Amino acid sequence: MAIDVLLLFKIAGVGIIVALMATILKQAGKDDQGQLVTLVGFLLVIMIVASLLGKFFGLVRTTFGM
Amino acid sequence: MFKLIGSLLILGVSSLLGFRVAAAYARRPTELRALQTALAVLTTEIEYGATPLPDALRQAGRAVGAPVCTLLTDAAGRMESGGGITGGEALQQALGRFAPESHLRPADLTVLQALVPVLGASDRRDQVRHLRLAVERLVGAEAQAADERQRYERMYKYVGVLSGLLVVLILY
Amino acid sequence: MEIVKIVGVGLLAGMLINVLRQQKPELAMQLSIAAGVMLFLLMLSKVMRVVEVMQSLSARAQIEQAHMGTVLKIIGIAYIADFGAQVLQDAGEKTVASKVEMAGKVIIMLLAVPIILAILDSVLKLLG
Amino acid sequence: MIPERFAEEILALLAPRLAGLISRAAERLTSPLEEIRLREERPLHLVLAKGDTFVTPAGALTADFTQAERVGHEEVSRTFQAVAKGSVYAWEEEVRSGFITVEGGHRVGLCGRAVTEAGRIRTLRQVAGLNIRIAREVKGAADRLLPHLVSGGGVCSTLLISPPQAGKTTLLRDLIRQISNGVPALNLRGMKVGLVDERSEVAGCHRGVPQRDLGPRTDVLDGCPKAEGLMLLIRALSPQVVAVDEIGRPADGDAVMEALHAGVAVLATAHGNDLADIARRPALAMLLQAGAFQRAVILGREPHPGAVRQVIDLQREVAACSS
Repeated sequence: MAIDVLLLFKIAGVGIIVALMATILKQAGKDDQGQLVTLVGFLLVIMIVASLLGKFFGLVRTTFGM
Repeated sequence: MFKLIGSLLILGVSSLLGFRVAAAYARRPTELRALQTALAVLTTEIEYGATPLPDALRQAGRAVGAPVCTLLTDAAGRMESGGGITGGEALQQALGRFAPESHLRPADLTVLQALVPVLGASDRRDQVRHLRLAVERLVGAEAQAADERQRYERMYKYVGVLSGLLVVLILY
Repeated sequence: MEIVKIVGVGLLAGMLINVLRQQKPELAMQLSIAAGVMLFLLMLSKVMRVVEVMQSLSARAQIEQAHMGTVLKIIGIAYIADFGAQVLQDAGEKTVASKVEMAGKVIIMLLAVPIILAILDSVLKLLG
Repeated sequence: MIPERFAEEILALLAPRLAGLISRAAERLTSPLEEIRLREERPLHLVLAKGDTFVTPAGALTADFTQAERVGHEEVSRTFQAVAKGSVYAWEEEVRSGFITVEGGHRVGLCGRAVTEAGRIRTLRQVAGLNIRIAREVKGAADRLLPHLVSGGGVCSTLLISPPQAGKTTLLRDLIRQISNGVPALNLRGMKVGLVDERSEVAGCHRGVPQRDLGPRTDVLDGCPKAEGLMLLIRALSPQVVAVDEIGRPADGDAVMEALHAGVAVLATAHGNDLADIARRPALAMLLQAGAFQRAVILGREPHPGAVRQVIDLQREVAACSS
């Protein structure tokens, strides 16, 4: 279970770092790159969450015999 | 344990990269300023001293630090080594070695390239005019470089560190 | 002391989501999904126990195993549909949430048909 | 037929391709090389002590200039820059006067498009023609002449008269060297000589240092206008003999007179074929009439450059006239 709590931190960390980077890039006038970083961060998190969801659905299915 | 070392390594490398890019932004205005100073000294040497080019180049090199100093003394050395090399050719060759060492943009280097066919090849007034023009262009480039430095220097430092963190976080 | 763990994870997730919502709302939503999944995973062993209990009950009541399976399926579908709908509602997508719920209901209906038929059968048998 | 240090002093100046051609051509020369002439888009031309010749693309000699190798624009400008040591601006005075003296005392004459300002040449732009005049030192050129110029342990004021390229500069140089050294055989002790070398031709100064042997007691004032230079020498350097090349302007005459009044012997040269030519030029005529020179030496190109045709004792002539 401890690993899974780490996953929460990972997502939150990615979010915070991406947000910081986007702000800094925006400040430097590189809005495009900021957007790109946001997108990349989003995709990364989606990948994590998607695999998590996959695991979750799999478990639900086996549990309820679907 | 290995994970920790690896993470630190990744973080270190990406931070270093960021700092290097930032350093390039910080150095460019300094180098442009040094070039201006050197060209101003060169102009004075040519205008009032009519100093032979190798000596004038050395004199100008003495007024500034590396790598501009190296550029000028390199050119002076090439001229003195003989072989019927003209001032412009010496400068061209020296520029070839200088370019990778410096943090200048190709646009900045073209200002110096423009001096290649001229340097030492015409009378005093002409030389002074060309050198002044080059200095003027360098002043413009410096203003732009200073602006860029203000905007990007900090940004690249942060981006370097943060991207390292991001990679570590994702791979951890 | 499962409850401490669950509440702890919940609170932690809540805090992180709050921090993230200021900066990147879209990531906050993903975090809430992850938190939801995690809480369920924590609960899974318990759910497993419940399922076992139900199965042993059904065996004792001599209910047909197929019916019992269907009931479990329905519970699973209900749970998943509810989960999805809740997340969507959190994200402010109320319409999509209602559609998901709707779909869940329809599927449950569909799955329930054999059971309803069986009940009808036994009722008719009782009457007849 | 090529002078010593030819490769270091002359070939090093030329654009690489020309240097190759000329070094090949120089081996085939039959008469001493005097000038290498580069003219943009025109044949490569060599002037010899006797006659001239062109150089073919293979480095052979030819009299037919249509077969000669042509000199490119790039080569002329490269050579010019090499002559100027890559610092054309440092030679402004020289460019304005039309020539640069390089190491070894060789003179490079320049031709091109002049840029004038208020009627004066400001500079030459687009130098399109170069004439590299190879200087050669002929030690002993004045051996036969010197006895005629010495009287009473001193040197007579002398005017060397000659047409161009007849060797008067060579002669003057050797005179200076011998006077500066002293010639025991003639009972001549070494004297302090001051030379005003306006065109850097006699001493061939490169950065102020004479490239020619001018004797141990010689001071050279390089690139200085003659009249001013003479005054400066007399004022500051106490010469016993002053030497000056190619006088002719009124100011030169005054300065020579000034030197004579200061008790200094003058060695001077002037263009002309004979004494009558000299007398037609006001400044020189004035000097002759004032008895400034005790000797006049007339040179000719035949049988060889620097041949003394006549030594005239002006004192005697003046005396003859007055009697």
